[in-house]
Amino acid sequence: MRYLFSLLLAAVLVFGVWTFVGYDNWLLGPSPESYHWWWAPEISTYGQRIDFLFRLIAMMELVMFVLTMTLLVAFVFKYSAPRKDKAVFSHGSHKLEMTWTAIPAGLLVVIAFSQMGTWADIKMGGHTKDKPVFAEIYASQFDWRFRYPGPDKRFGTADDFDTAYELVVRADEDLVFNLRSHDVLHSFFVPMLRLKQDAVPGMTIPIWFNVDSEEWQAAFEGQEDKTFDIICAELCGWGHYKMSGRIRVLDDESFAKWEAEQVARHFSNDEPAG
Amino acid sequence: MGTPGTVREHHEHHELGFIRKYIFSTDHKVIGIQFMMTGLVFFALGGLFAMAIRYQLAWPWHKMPLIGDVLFPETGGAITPEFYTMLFTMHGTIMIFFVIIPLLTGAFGNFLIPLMIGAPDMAFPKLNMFGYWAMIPAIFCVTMSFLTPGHGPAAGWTAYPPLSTVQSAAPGSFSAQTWWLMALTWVGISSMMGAVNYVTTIVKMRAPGMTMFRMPLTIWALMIAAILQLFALPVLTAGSFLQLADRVLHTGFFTPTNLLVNGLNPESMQAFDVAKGHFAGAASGGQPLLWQHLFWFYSHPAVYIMVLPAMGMASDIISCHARKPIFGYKPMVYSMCAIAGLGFIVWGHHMFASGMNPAMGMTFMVSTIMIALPSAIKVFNWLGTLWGSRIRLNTPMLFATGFVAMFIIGGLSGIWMAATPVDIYIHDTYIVVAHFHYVVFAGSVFAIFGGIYHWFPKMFGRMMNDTLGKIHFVGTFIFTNGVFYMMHQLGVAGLMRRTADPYNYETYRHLQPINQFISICAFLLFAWQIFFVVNFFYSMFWGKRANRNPWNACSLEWDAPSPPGHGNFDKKLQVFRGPYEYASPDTDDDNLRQTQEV
Amino acid sequence: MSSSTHSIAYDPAVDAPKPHHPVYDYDSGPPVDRGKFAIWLFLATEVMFFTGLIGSYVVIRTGAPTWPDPSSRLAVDLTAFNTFVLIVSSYFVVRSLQAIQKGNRGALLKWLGLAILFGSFFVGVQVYEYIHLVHEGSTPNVDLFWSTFYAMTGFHGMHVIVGVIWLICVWIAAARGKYSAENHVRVELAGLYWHFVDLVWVLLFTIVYLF
Amino acid sequence: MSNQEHSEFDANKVFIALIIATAIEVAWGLKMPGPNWWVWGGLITIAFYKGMLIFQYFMHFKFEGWIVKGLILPTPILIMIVVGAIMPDVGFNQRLDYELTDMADPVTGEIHRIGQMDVGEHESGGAPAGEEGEH
Ligand code: HEA
Ligand code: HEA
Ligand code: CUA
Ligand SMILES: [Cu+2]
Repeated sequence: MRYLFSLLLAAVLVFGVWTFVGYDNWLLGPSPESYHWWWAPEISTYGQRIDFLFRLIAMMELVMFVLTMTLLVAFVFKYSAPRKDKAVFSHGSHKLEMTWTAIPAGLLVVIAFSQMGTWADIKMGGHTKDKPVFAEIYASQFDWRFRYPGPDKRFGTADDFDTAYELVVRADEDLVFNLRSHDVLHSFFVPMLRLKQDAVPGMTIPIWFNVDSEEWQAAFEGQEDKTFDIICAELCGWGHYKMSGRIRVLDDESFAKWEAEQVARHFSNDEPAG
Repeated sequence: MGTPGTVREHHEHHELGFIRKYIFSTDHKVIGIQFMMTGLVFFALGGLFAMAIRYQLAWPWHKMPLIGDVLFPETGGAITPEFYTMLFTMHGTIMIFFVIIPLLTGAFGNFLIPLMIGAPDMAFPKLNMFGYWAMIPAIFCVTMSFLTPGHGPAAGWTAYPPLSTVQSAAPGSFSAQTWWLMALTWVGISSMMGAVNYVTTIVKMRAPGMTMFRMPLTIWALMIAAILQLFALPVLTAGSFLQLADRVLHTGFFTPTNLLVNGLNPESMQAFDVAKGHFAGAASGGQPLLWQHLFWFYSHPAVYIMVLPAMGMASDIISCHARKPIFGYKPMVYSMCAIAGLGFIVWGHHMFASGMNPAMGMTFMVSTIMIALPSAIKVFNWLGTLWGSRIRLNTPMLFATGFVAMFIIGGLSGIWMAATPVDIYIHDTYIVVAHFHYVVFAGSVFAIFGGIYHWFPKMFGRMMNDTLGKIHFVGTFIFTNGVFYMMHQLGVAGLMRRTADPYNYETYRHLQPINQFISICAFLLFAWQIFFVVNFFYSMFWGKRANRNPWNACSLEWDAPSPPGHGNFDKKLQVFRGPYEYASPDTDDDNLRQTQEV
Repeated sequence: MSSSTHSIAYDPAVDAPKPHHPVYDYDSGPPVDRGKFAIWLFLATEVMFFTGLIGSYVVIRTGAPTWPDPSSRLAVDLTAFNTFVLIVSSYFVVRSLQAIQKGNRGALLKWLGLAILFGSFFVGVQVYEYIHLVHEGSTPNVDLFWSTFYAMTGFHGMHVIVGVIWLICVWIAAARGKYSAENHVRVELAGLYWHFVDLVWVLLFTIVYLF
Repeated sequence: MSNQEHSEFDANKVFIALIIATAIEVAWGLKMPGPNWWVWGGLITIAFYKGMLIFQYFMHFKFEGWIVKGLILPTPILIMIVVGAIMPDVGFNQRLDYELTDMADPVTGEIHRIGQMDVGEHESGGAPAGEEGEH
């Protein structure tokens, strides 16, 4: 049992370290191959920062993980050997307690402070304040609908138009959206943009993202279809699992063209696209 | 109880009939075992639900083996999406409110507290009995909630409104959510009665010489957990009454104005106006976020209710089977207090993506990250205990050490989620699922298993079979990691929890093989528990008889007969020292019991 | 492998429980009665319960764009009188406890009986108010004002009913001669609960009826 | 009870104070012009004063030992934490917006709700297997 158990614990340690560093490059940054099994590729401007923070924490955790697990394996193996003498009679050590309070405390403070800038950037409204709203996103059981202000960039005017299922955006630009829900909670989740925000009925929540066109091109290298998933990430009823949408990225020119088409279609038969 | 503080010299030990002795018992030991049996039965049920979840995730919409045709004739034996929603809702609810909390605070709390502090029983034995009996309506309500026609509660164990409050949002779930809320309330009442009893007993009924800082860590942990319950649970109870009112009386606490749910506006329907004799609208103007705050104000402390007693038990087991005093007893106590205290101000970390004010996200992040500090102290102290020890690697020890290893993994993934920007991406993905199964299954449940193996001799007077126990441990350990470790991988790939069929999304399509691997591990994990069940029932009746102190432990419960009779201790107690004097130089033995004079 | 220690084998004479032995019930901790300790714990949970209710009301009301003037919807004078009644009953309970502390069982019965009477009167007025309101069509589903009103006064009312029942039990026990100058904790416990219910009402009256 | 001796207080005085406070409160609440922070502040002060009288004297809290005081101590702190944390989200929710409402269709003039143009699609129930990858 002694060998078997130590082996099991060691296996956890080795496997853990392997997942941290080896296979998927959590630490070194995701590579295109690792996308397949691990990360969704990242194509927004702040996606990188989130991934970086993830890896930063991973790095610190790796240290603690290796430290604690190694000690655990070592102690279990060493001290479960049959022996006749008694254990060390010790009730603790003040010095050690201080050390292992202070060091993690330091690490944790670093972790906490390293997060703040990014969070403030993404959520605190610096990017959304006083910016024109690019589109409004409406969630309802179980689909996504989008309302564009039309060429005049103002809502509530005649050239507003709605689309369903597919959100069409421009690249390389901070885009602000108003997120709303008609019925229950939903959550606007775009893995590739590293964006997630619940849509709360009764609230209008501004969100923003900026698609980095180079990263976007790279992520879809050689693929015909360059659209990607919108996922509903908050339980919203029986159809929650299929409340999907897509995002299509267009350059400025094609976007203007698409917009014009939509307006025209809107005036002709009032059918939502999608 | 007679006048406290006196020795009651009543010798008439009237033989009680079966009913008084085992059903309507006021004896804390029997009540503890009642809680344990109830918890284990529900554990099997919750486990079955988990298996159904895993089956669906690996092979979505395939015919359910065995029961498919009976339950779902209209879909050809495949489950429906509504049923999947019900599955994880009931799985989470049962596992948390009917398994872990009853097992930890109900079973071990009841059984161990009086024995470990030297009391003859709880402070209020009748209240204690009612505490268990409040579980019966709870069980009734929770059963009703999936037996009522329709498809059971559909809002997850978190029951976020408006999905949970507006009927038309989950058509077909009918009154299930109402039953669910009532079940929650009854469980709450049961916990409340228990908690008042535990704290009073621990503070007021310790044996002479048993100072607070001579109590085993299990007792500290149970007391702190009880205090958490006392201060946090009522808020959820209030919240669930409000939700109940929203459902039944059509009040508007959590329902915003101008909803259009499934084509219906809740304001325009449903409630019967007594005076006017016709149907009138439901109130509105409320806010869904209010419920989330009320819910997590309890349910975050609840996760520490689910882990602190486990930590305490692991500490006791490790110290005993490592034959070494616990390293840093007082830091252990203080860190538990710190976890409990901080636990009240971190609940917002479940709401980073919920539309909560982002400035508050910042505050909650800092407090959450700081809670890792006391946990770190505990982990290091366990390691310190193992250092220089003489380990007996028997089943309880294996599970307790396994607990430490698994808690490290589970806790570390908590730090990712505590970091707000990272949580934007991983919130509600399988990383969360991996995290909480590591702390709750691989953590608390391992400690519970360890506790059962460890205290079984005291409960039933017989040993559990160690070989079977070891087999049970090895399989459980391997398959647990097989199931839950891989979930981290799904999580970073972005896989959402609570999706009946993830492969609907392109992003997730390639993840099916991993899910299949996980599911196979889960089935094996479930099947493997047969070793436990067999061992448990076999040992209960035919196990090797245990003497008073089969583990040569130091703490007080081992001074009582095995199993302890009415009134627990058959001699007057005097406590001289703390509960962990293993390897003391003062004796030739390697254990110096709390009651032993030198 | 088989490292689980069975140093001493099972010996029924030593290890099995003896059928007859004294029960040792120790007392420890600070000098406070067990029941009193427990009731204060329980009151702390009650405080948190009403925190959930009243806290929800406070935040909902702050967040609501408009809120009707309570005096336009509720009979404040009637309830002011009712508040007076509840405070008086609380006072009676104080007197009853003081009576039994001096060993005066007759006075205990008198004051407690009065307290029960006044408490029941309070419940009666509240029931009357409810019936009246419901017949006016002011049901909880009308708007948030009524939702919060019924939730808070309703749960408080239930506490009053429990309190009255509790006091009645104590009264019966007192009539049977259970309490004396030395032994009257139970009177005190029921009283504590009753005062707490009164205390909650004092706050509720202000924030629901007067604000 | 050990602490009985010093728990003597004049119940009559406390009672009269309570009654007077209630009278002032009702008068204040009903007769003062319009709800404003002054009125509310006054009311809450009186209510708090009354509560404290009941709590300290009727409930003997003033005369209790440290253990009972310790039991109650966390509650005011927790109350502040709960209400303080929920307030910004619910009480002062800047992003609250109930005006999700009916918008006139620019062409037909018909009133409809955005995103609800084909309600009929959301029939509940039904076997989902066939619907995979719809849209
Ligand atoms: C027993 C139960 C338990 C325990 C103990 C914990 C412990 C912790 N939990 Fe967990 N949690 C849950 C049960 C639990 N949790 C559940 C059930 C959910 C999901 C609910 C739902 O949505 O359904 C959840 C969800 C959850 C979330 C929300 C995620 C989301 O929905 O987006 C977060 C976010 O911060 C979180 C954080 C933490 C943290 C920081 C700890 C910390 O206490 C962990 C501390 C421990 C360690 C850190 C490890 C040991 C320490 C060391 C080895 C020292 C060195 C370490 C460092 C220096 C970093 N948890
Ligand atoms: C204590 C809590 C607990 C425990 C132990 C478990 C155990 C397990 N859970 Fe659970 N789970 C939750 C709490 C728990 N879970 C919660 C809170 C959720 C979220 C719900 C929500 O989203 O609302 C969740 C969700 C959840 C999901 C996500 C569903 C989704 O989001 O779509 C999955 C998926 O794999 C899962 C799987 C499992 C598995 C395979 C186990 C296995 O470990 C189970 C193994 C079971 C056994 C081993 C039982 C064996 C029985 C015995 C030993 C009894 C013996 C009996 C006698 C002696 C009489 N769980
Ligand atoms: Cu919409 Cu889930
Ligand atoms: Cu939490």
